Amino acid sequence: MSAARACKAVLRRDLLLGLRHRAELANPLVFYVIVASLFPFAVGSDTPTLAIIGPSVIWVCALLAATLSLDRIFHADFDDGTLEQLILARQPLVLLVGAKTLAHWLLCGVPLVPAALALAVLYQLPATALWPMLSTLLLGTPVFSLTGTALAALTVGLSGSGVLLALLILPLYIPVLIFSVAAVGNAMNGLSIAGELYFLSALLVLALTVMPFAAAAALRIRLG
Amino acid sequence: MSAARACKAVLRRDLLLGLRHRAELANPLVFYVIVASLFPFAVGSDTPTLAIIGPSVIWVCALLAATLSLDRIFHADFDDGTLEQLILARQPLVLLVGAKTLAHWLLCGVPLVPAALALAVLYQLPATALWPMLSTLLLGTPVFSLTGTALAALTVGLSGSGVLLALLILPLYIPVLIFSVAAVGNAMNGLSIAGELYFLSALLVLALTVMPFAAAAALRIRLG
Amino acid sequence: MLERLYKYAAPHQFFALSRALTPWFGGAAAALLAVGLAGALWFAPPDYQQGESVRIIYVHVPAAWMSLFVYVVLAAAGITGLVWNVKVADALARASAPLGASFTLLALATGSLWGKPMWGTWWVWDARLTSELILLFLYLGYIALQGAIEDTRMAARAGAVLAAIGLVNIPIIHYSVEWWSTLHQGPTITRFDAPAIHASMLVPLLIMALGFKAFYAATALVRMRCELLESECNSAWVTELGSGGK
Amino acid sequence: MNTPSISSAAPRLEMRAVQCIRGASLLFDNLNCDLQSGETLQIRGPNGSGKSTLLRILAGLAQPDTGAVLWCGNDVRELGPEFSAVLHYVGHHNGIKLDLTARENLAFCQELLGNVDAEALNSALERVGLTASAGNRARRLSAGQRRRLALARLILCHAPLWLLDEPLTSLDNEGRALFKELMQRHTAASGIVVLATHEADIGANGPQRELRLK
Amino acid sequence: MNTPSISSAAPRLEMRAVQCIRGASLLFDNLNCDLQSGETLQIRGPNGSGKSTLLRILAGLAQPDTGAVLWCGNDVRELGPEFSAVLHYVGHHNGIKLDLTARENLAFCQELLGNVDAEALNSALERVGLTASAGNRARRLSAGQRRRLALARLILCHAPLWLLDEPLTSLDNEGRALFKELMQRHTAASGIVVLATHEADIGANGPQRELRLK
Ligand code: HEM
Ligand SMILES: Nc1ncnc2c1ncn2[C@@H]1O[C@H](COP(=O)(O)OP(=O)(O)OP(=O)(O)O)[C@@H](O)[C@H]1O
Ligand SMILES: Nc1ncnc2c1ncn2[C@@H]1O[C@H](COP(=O)(O)OP(=O)(O)OP(=O)(O)O)[C@@H](O)[C@H]1O
Ligand SMILES: [Mg+2]
Ligand SMILES: [Mg+2]
Repeated sequence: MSAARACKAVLRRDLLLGLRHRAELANPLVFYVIVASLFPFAVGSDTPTLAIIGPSVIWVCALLAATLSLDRIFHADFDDGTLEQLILARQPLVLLVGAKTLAHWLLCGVPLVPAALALAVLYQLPATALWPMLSTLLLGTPVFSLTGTALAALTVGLSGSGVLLALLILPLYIPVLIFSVAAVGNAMNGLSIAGELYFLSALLVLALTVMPFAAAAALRIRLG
Repeated sequence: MSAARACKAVLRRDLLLGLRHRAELANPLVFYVIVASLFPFAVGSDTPTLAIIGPSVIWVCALLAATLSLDRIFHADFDDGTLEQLILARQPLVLLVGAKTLAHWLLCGVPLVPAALALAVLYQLPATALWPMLSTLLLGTPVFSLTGTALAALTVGLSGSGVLLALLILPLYIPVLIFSVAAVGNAMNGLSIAGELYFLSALLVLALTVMPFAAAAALRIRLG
Repeated sequence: MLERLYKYAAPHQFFALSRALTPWFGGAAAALLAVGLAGALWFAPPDYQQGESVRIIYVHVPAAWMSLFVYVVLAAAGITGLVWNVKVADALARASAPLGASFTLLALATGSLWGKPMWGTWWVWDARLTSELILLFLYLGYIALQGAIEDTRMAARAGAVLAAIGLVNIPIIHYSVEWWSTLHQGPTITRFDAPAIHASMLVPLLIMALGFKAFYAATALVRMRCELLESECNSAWVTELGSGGK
Repeated sequence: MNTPSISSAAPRLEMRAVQCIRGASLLFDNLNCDLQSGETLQIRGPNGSGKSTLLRILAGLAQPDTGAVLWCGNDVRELGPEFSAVLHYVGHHNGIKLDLTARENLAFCQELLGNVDAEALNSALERVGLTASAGNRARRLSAGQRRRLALARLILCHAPLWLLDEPLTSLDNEGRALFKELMQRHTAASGIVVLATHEADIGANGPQRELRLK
Repeated sequence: MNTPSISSAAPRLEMRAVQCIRGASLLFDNLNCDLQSGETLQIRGPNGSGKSTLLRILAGLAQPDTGAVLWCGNDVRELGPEFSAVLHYVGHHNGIKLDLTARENLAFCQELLGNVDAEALNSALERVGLTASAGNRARRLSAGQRRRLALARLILCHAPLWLLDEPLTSLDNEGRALFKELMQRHTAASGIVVLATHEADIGANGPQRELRLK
C-alpha cells in the first residue's frame, strides 16, 4: 500500500538524518549522563542520599533529555519547507506524523533505557529496582514521544519554541513521572507495582490513539 | 565614541527582541521553576531529604536553565544573516559580542536569582543559606553567560547544535556548580564561605577577560 | 632550530619525517611495555596492604597521567594551529582526541576495577573520579564538535578554541585530591620532594609510563598521517604520493 | 478515493470571489478565475501585493477569508489530501533537506508521492543538471543548484496542477530555459500551471492568462 | 585608525591569484582583477560556479585557499575591521531581524555603522518604497519587501565598496529600476560595485567589467 510505503519513507528518512548526525544521536544520551552525574557532584558522594534521590534523578533527567530532543522533530522540517511538502503529500497526515513519532522514539527514547540502567548501577540502586525501571521506561518514553510530537507541532515555527515547548510539555509529563517513580519506589520496598504499570499502559494507549491526530491537526493549524 | 554606541545598539536590540517575545523571556524562568518542583514530586515531600538536596537541585536547575537559553544567543542571528552584518560592522567584534553576552545575562541570568531565592523558601532551606545562594548566583550566572556565549559561537549553525552545545558546556559549568553548592553547604553548617567566593570571583574575572575574545574568534572561525 | 621546526611544519616534510619516526616509537613502545609489564607482574612486590591487586597501578596511573597529558598536548597543538596556521598541529590535535579519550576510559575502567577490592565499590562520586569523568566528557565534546563540522580546517580551528577553554579543568582534576578530602590516593609519585613509593614499584611504573608515551607518539603519528592525507588531498604532494611517486 | 472523478477528470481550477485580508489591509478581493487544462496563469503584481499568499491559498496551505477554490468543481477544503495528490507546490523555500544528498532528497519525494522508480529519479537529476552533484549533501549545493533540486520534484511524477512561487529565482540562463521547457511540456500534456513571477516573458506555449494584483 | 590612508584614498580593489577549493573540486583558480573607483564588476557563471563564494571571500567572510585580496594595496586579512568599514555586503540572506519593524532594523544598522541620522533613515525608507510598512514587523513583509529592506542599507550611509549577491532576487520591475539607479549613482560617486547576478543587463553607467567563472 502506498500509505505504508510513505510512512516507511518518512521513518527511514528521519532515521537516516539522525544517523547522519551521529553526534546528534549520541548527544541526548551523553547529556543525560552528564546531567545525572551533576547531582552527585552537588549532593556529595553520600551513598544513602544518592540512593534515595536516585530514581527521581534518573527519571527527571530522562524526562529532560526527552524534552530537549523534541525541538528537532519538526523544527528543521519547518525551516527548510519540507514540512509543507509533507502536508501536501498524498497520504493521510496522521500516518506520516505517526512515522515521525516512531522515528523520534527510536532515536531518542530507546537509547535512554540502557543509559538509565547504567545510571541505576552508578547510583547503586538495589537490583530489585532495575526491572521496574526498565518496564516503566519502556512504557513511559513512547508517551513522551507521542505527547511531545503533538506539542512540537503546536509550537513549530514560533520563536524560542524550544523553551516554550519545554514549558508546555513538562506538566503533561508529570503523571508519567509520578507513577514511574512510585513504581520504582514500591519495588525497592518490596511492594507490587502492577497498579502503576496498568496506569502507565493506559496512558500509553490513550496517547497512541489521540496524539497523532492532535499532532496532525496542530500542524494544519500552524501552517494554515 | 562610536564603538560604545554600537555596543549600546546591540544591547538595546537584543533586549528589545527579548522583550518582544515576552513568552520567551519568561520561559527559562518558568522552566526552571517547573523542573525544580518536579523533584519534590519525585522524591516525595519528605522535608529532611528535600532540605539536603535543595541547594543542589536549585543550582543544577539554574545551570540547566542557563544552558537551555544559550542556543538563542547567536542562532537566530545566524539564520537571518544579521550575524554576518555584525561581523562586518565597523567596530571590534569583541565589544559587540560582549554586548550580546550582557544582554543574555540580563535576560536569562538575572531572573534566575529571585527565582532561586523563591525556590529556596519552597525547599525550606534555612535563612543562613539565602545570602550564600544570592552571592554565588550573582557571581556564577555571569560566568555561565560568558562561557556560554563562547561555546554558542563555536556551534552556531551546526545542525542539532542545541544538544551539542549542552554537551560541550556542562563540563565547563561544573566547577562553578561545585563551588557554589559547597558555599551554600558550608553556610548551612556555619562555616566560612570566603574561600568559595574568592574562587568564584577568580573564575568570573578569568571568564570576563578570556571569553569575549574566544567568542569573537569562534564566530570568525565558524563564518569563515 | 626554529628553521628546522618550521621546515617540518610543512605537511609533506612532516609526512616523510613521521614515516621515518613511527617504527622507532612503535618499537620503543613495544619494548618498554614488555619490560614494564614483566617488572610489574613478576618483579614488583605485592603491597603489604593491598596484595596483588596493587598491580593495577601499573596500568592505571600511566593511563591517568596520559589522559591529562594528551589533553594538554591537544590544547597546545590546537592553539598553535589556530595562531600560526600550522596544519601539522591541527592534525596532531585531531589525532590526539580519540587517543586521549581512550586513555581516559582506560583510567576510569582500571580505576573502578581497582576500586572494587579497595573501596568495596566500583564507583564513588569522589572529586577526582568525577573530574576524570568530566575529562572524558571534554574529549567526547571535542570529538562531537569535530564530527559536527564538515570542513576539516574549520573543525580544527573551532576545536582549538574549545580545547583552550577546557584547559581550566586540568588543574582542577590534578589538585582535586588536595582541595577536597577524598577517597582517592593523594599524590604519592608526583610530589616535589622524594616520592613516597619504593623503588621496586617506582621503576616499573616509570617504565610503563614511558611505554605509554611512546605508544601514544607512534599511534598519533600514524593517525596524523591519515588526517593529513585527507585534509591535503588536493595538494600536489598527495597527488604525487597517490600516483606512486616518492 | 471515494470520488475517483477528480483524479481522472480533466483538470480545472476555479477561484470564486476569493478574498484575503492580512492584518488591517485587504490584500485582494473578489478574485475570479477559471483555468482549464493546458492553461498557464501568471500572477503578477508589485512586491507585497499578495502573490505568495494567493498561491498558498490555492495549494490549500492557507484559507481565503471569503470565497472558495474549486478543483474540478469541488471545494478544495473538502477534498483535503485528495487535492494534495493532484498538485505540486514549490514555494519561496525549496523544501529540501540540507543534510540529505540530492539523490536522497528526490528518492524521499518519490516515496512520499507513492511511486518509486529509480529510472525516473535518474532522468530527473539528469534533466536539471545535477547528476554530477547527486551524491553531495544539499548543504553544499549553491543557491541555484538547490532551486534546481526543488524543481526536479515537478518531473518526478505527474501532477496536473503546478503552483510555483518565483520558480526562476537564482537560476542561470540555462536553468531558465530548462524550466520554461518543462512548463511548456506540462501544459502541452494538458496540465495547469499557476506561477508568480516578475519575469516579463515566461514563454508559455498554450493559452496564457494573467492575474494582476493591486 | 592607524592607517587613515585607506579610508581617504581612492577606492581600489584587487584580486591576486585568488584560488578556492571546496571539497574535492577546484571552484576557481588564479583569479586576477583590478577594480578602480567608478567601476562595476559583474560576476557571472552558471549555478554552482562559485559566485557567492567569491563574494564572501571579497568581503573577508571567507579566506581564499591561496592568493590575496587587496584594498588600496593592503591585504584585507590584515586590515580586519578597518576593511569592514569600507564595504556593504548583501548576501543571499537579507540580514534583517524578522521581529523588529522595518524602521527598527534600519535604525540598528545605522547605530552599528556609527552614524545615527533620522533623516537619512526616513529618506532611505522612502527610496525603497517601504514608508507605509515601516512600522510593520519584518516578518509580515513579502519576499520582495524584505529584499528592499536589505538594499536600503546601501543608502543608509556611505561605503565605497558594494558587494551584492543576486540583489535583484524577488524585486518587481519598479524595484529593479530603483536598484539600478542606486548603483549608477554609486559608481558615479566613484564607488565600486561587485555583484553576482544572472541578469543580462544590469545597466551600469561607468566602466563595466565582467568576470566569468567556470
Ligand atoms: C574509577 C576510579 C579512578 C579514577 C577515575 C582515577 C583517576 C586517577 C587520575 C586522574 C590520576 C592522575 C592524577 C594526577 O596525575 O594528577 C590517578 C592517579 C592515581 N590513582 Fe587513581 N583513579 C581511580 C581509582 C583509583 C584507585 C581505586 C586507586 C587505589 C587505591 C588509585 C590510585 C591512584 C594512584 C596511586 C595514583 C597516582 C597518584 C600520583 O599522581 O602520585 N586510583 N587516578
Ligand atoms: N564541501 C564541499 N564539497 C564539494 N563541493 C562543495 C562544497 N562546498 C561547496 N561546494 C560546491 O561549491 C559551489 C558553491 O558555489 P556558490 O554557492 O559560490 O555558487 P554560485 O556561483 O553562487 O551559484 P548560484 O548561481 O547557484 O548561486 C557549488 O558548486 C557546490 O557544489
Ligand atoms: N499580519 C499582517 N499585518 C499586516 N500586513 C500583513 C500581515 N501579513 C502579511 N501582510 C502583508 O501582506 C503582504 C504579503 O504579501 P505576499 O508575501 O503574498 O506578497 P508577494 O506578492 O508574494 O510579494 P513578493 O513579490 O515581494 O514576493 C505584504 O504586503 C505584507 O506586508
Ligand atoms: Mg512572494
Ligand atoms: Mg550564489
